[in-house]
Amino acid sequence: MFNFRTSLGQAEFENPIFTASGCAGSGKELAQFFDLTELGAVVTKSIMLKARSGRATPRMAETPSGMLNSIGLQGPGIDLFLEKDISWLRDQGARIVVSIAGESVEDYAVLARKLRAVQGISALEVNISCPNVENRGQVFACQPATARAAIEAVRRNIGGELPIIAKLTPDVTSIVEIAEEVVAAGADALALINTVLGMVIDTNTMRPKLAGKTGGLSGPAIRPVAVRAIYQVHEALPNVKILGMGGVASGRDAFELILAGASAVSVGTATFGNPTAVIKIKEELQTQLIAHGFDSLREAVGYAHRKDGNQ
Amino acid sequence: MFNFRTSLGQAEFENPIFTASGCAGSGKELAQFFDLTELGAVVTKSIMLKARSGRATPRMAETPSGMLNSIGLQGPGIDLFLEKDISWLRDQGARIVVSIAGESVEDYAVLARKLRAVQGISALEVNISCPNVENRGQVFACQPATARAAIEAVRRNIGGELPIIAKLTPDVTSIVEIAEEVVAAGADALALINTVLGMVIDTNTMRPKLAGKTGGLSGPAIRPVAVRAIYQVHEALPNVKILGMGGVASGRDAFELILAGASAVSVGTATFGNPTAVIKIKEELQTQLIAHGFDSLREAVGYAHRKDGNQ
Amino acid sequence: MAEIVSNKKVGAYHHIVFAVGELAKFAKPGNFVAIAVGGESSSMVLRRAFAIYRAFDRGTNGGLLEIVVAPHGAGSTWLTNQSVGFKVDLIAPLGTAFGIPTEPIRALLVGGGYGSAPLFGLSEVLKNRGCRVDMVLGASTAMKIYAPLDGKRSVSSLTITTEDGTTGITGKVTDVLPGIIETNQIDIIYSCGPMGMLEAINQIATDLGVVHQCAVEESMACGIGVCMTCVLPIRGEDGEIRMLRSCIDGPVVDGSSVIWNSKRQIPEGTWGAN
Amino acid sequence: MAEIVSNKKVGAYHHIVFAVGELAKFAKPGNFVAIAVGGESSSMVLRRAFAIYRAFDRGTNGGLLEIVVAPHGAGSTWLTNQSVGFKVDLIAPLGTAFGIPTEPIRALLVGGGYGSAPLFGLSEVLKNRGCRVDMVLGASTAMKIYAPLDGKRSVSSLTITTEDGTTGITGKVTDVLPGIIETNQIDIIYSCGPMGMLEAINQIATDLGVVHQCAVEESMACGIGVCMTCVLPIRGEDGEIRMLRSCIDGPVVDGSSVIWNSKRQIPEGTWGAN
Ligand SMILES: Cc1cc2nc3c(=O)[nH]c(=O)nc-3n(C[C@H](O)[C@H](O)[C@H](O)COP(=O)(O)OP(=O)(O)OC[C@H]3O[C@@H](n4cnc5c(N)ncnc54)[C@H](O)[C@@H]3O)c2cc1C
Ligand SMILES: Cc1cc2nc3c(=O)[nH]c(=O)nc-3n(C[C@H](O)[C@H](O)[C@H](O)COP(=O)(O)OP(=O)(O)OC[C@H]3O[C@@H](n4cnc5c(N)ncnc54)[C@H](O)[C@@H]3O)c2cc1C
Ligand SMILES: Cc1cc2nc3c(=O)[nH]c(=O)nc-3n(C[C@H](O)[C@H](O)[C@H](O)COP(=O)(O)O)c2cc1C
Ligand SMILES: Cc1cc2nc3c(=O)[nH]c(=O)nc-3n(C[C@H](O)[C@H](O)[C@H](O)COP(=O)(O)O)c2cc1C
Ligand code: FES
Ligand code: FES
Repeated sequence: MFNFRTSLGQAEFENPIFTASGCAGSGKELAQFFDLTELGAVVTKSIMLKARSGRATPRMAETPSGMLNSIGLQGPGIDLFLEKDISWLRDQGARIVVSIAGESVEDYAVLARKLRAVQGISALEVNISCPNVENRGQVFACQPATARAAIEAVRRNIGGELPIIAKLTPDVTSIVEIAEEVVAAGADALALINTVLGMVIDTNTMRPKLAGKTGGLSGPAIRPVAVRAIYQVHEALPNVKILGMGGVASGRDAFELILAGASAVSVGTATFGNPTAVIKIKEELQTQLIAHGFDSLREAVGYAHRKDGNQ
Repeated sequence: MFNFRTSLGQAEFENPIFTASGCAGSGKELAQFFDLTELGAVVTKSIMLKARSGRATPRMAETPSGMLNSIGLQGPGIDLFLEKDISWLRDQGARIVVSIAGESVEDYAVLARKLRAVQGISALEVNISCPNVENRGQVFACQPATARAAIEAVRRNIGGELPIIAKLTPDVTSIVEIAEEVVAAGADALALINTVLGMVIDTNTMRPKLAGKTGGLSGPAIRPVAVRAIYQVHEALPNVKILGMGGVASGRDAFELILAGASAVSVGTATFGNPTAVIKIKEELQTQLIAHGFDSLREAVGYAHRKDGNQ
Repeated sequence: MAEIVSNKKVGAYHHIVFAVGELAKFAKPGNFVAIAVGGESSSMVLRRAFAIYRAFDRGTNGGLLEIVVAPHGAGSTWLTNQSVGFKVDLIAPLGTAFGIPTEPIRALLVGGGYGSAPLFGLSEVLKNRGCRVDMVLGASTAMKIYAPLDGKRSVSSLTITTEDGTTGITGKVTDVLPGIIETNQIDIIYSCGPMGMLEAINQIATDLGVVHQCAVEESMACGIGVCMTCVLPIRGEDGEIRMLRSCIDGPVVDGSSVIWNSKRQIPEGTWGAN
Repeated sequence: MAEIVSNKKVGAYHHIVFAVGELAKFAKPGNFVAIAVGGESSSMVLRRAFAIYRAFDRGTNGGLLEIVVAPHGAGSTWLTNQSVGFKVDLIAPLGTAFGIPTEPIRALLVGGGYGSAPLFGLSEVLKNRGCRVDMVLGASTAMKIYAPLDGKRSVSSLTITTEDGTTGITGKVTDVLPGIIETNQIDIIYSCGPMGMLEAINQIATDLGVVHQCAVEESMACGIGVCMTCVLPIRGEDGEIRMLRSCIDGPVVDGSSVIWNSKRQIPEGTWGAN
């Protein structure tokens, strides 16, 4: 019997294919297409302390093999979210990873306190790729010190139960350095990678296409960047579990991230092109793993790092 | 009459479409397809002090809308290069931008001295996206201090004539910070962007596809990153001319980089798909500029930054 | 997968018919389809949305679904170039439909360019409910007026405007609307077309106190409500302005609830704006 | 742009013929073509290389160029799926050609899989020069032996090997080579196929003192010599090993000059290695 189970920190999952934060709505929208319990986990869109309108439109631009988005974390705020979305997901029997985002270290602390006693959550994904209003809008995940501060705030307030998955941006000089820092600050696992900062200029209007000017690049275009980041971090921190993401659109792609060192894989942009992409990817991945002779997912994690045989 | 002329530092060019370093061989190979004088300039592959075999193969992997390469700066070394390639290019009447790369600050200094008296060169492109053997293989362009040191070494040794174009990598937390540093160190213009660090794992062999494991991502996939980098740097340093590059495959794409702030545009990967891409792009760009009512290229440079009109 | 059973050029557009089986019976006027473009190794990762022009439920023979496509950029041009027999990846029906009155009232259908497409199916439904249906179609030029013969026959009056005067009245649809609304004592306007046109129609509807339902067109990444790219500010019944998804809370929305001309800015007072 | 005038499945392969006009007359056995794949909005940015199987210069009627394609990944599969009438973006001829002896010597042509394709054109040229031509083709299984009837007729002897024994002798081409070389007193071997096979053939050629020209197959990004991705280590006449481009210094190279089995490492002593 093939063993598809995986874990991130102390949390266990039936299979390694998750939705990506911000790419699965509240879960309800996808539940029309398949049963959410088929997923390793639903990762919710990053939730903030208060309700947010998000950025003005246009919020997206298609790019070669990818897209830019600047949603700006539109959402109802943590209280309404807990009241409505979480309870609905729990009722479906879905495994839930809650993604949180803050504008200040204090925000992260408060969010963690609000979540510590909530039932039915498997893990917290801490999105630190957001602008820090206390520090000239600099993104938390871009500097070791601010990345550390955000994760520490969550660690101190979450209690001992819920695993913390720190989500990092690839837009840094050394992602390994940031990874080491957040692990030292108490992250149990890492989510790699968030979108890559990009811009599209509309050559008709001759202005940035997005109202927010820059946006996050996602989709297959960035997969080589994701694989590189996962490989580098797994090489440096082989004992820290990684939730990989970035341009995964097939079982082959998920397998690639797993070989690089991911213990689970989130699917984002591919869902926009195909609402049932996650299910297709899960099935294709299992087929690939079995075809390559693996008895379990775990054996394949980081397999591309093996030293035996000729290089 | 439409004015297609442009300049980078003190160097003037008939038109803004250049080849990209490392993507046009020695010039001879492309000369079979068109006359090199049709180009704004030929940018040579980065030349080092001594002959280099480059990296082992495989050296490339195709990726969605892009490719990875790890050529490892294969080349004959500066002396043979000056003797053969430069004199040949000069005989063709081509405008020449020589790209140099070093493994140490001293290398850059020596290369600059060897080039200062060479006739027929329009500018130097200084590729500082190479590993610094004196600093644990850290890439020069990744740290302000090493980026500055390399450019200073060139500045001190080149004499007053030849404009220095510092070529930066996007793989940094703040490309504006590095840009400011190299301009302070004496760069006259900037080349943005070099490839993005990536990796592909071959899911058959279950190992990194490239012998060098990681490689540089180029092609349309990275265009949004290039546009963002150019836009950010032009916003911060509006008076510093930019040679833009990254995924340009059409006149529309070149126009996009110009609107973002590039005064000239290099074409790399597109030439691999189409040997005459540079010529096609040049013609399409001119058509686009005229269709948008520009009388000269210069008016379009950075036009996406304009403040008038509704945003 | 839906097979193309017909693909014909009509003026500036392509009228494309797909064999879609069962799902044709769920399609209502106003709904749209989302089609993957570019083929197997496409660099275009997002689907393109097209308003459903008509849908025929043909039981065991399988249903048909029709759209009208303007070749614009790479995605729509690719689609118009596909031949009969080619199978596309198509999701449908998506989004909200035009609200159908229970009373036999007087409706004015206003379409801009290919925006006329969903109005013909709507017109039939309205006629079946005993409504009087007048129609105004506008475009920049004659080639961009989409008004097939049988569609024309289904309405009580059809007025056409073109900006260059190549057919019908020279001008914009909004030039003729006030007159028609008054003459025919219109109760409700249904519209579909470019956002600028919808906004102008909405102004007239508001001024003349006519109900206005419009099908908006925002850039959509997913079409199914999961990405939040397609939002527009809409005032709810509670008076609160929220950024709602035009793919699932639309494309058909109440014109008077939309905060128009809000591209590139979040309207003041929107819920969650800061 | 070259129009597909025929596309037929032959065993595991597709035999595709293009109308290429004038350029057919420049094609020599060993040369290759580079074809853009995936269509207008393809996510595949690089061309695919295919050995020229045959080329016909037909004067004013325009020339024909033929290739044999194994559907492998996305690019080759796309190509095999294109229909007659479709126009592909094709550059040809590229690369070096097999060296043709001036004397009527005895040649052995060895092909692996689709590697047999360029050998048939070569065989004709050699026959016209008065050479005796023997041929050995090998593959994993019968379906992967490409040996059309008229091709077979052009050689003095044809030996086939398959690893699974579905046709010909069970085994590899290298199992039968020494015998054939000795029996037929072979002067020169021309080979085309997977790198592993070429290496094994080269060992035999070296051991038996036979000249060996082989067409190598390295991943190529540009095919025209500008990218340096396709290199392999080759010892020059001066004894120096250099990383040479297989697209312009190859694909046909002297087997004895290649430093074999050097994937993933630069051979020691290579010019510029450090
Ligand atoms: C609800 C809805 C209904 C539509 N109905 C029709 C229809 O019936 N007939 C028709 O021809 N077109 C219709 N469109 C527009 C269509 O979806 C495509 O956007 C348009 O064909 C341009 O796509 P492209 O690939 O050719 O252009 P590109 O410019 O290459 O598209 C790039 C991206 O921008 C988006 N985009 C470009 N133009 C528009 C636009 N006008 N509206 C929304 N997104 C845009 C595309 O969807 C794509 O993601 C509709 C759009 C929506 C949202
Ligand atoms: C000189 C030369 C001659 C060739 N002749 C033929 C021929 O006659 N018939 C034929 O079927 N194929 C031939 N090939 C291989 C062909 O070019 C393609 O590489 C192969 O069809 C796989 O492409 P793909 O897109 O299907 O696979 P993918 O795996 O999707 O290709 C991805 C990338 O890897 C490269 N790649 C994959 N496999 C190979 C390979 N075996 N050799 C080189 N590059 C590879 C591709 O070119 C592409 O850049 C030749 C290659 C070379 C270099
Ligand atoms: C529309 C959109 C919204 C996103 N929202 C969030 C978010 O709220 N929080 C977050 O951590 N990441 C967010 N992301 C990033 C994704 O979770 C993911 O890291 C990234 O898109 C790369 O994966 P992909 O290529 O599979 O999409 C968003 C991405 C997209 C495209
Ligand atoms: C095969 C290859 C070789 C390259 N060699 C060099 C080089 O020697 N020096 C350099 O500065 N950049 C080099 N580059 C980077 C290009 O000059 C260019 O910055 C990058 O590829 C982005 O442009 P593109 O997307 O148009 O290719 C190379 C790129 C490729 C693909
Ligand atoms: S298009 Fe994705 S939410 Fe509407
Ligand atoms: S394929 Fe580019 S140099 Fe040979």
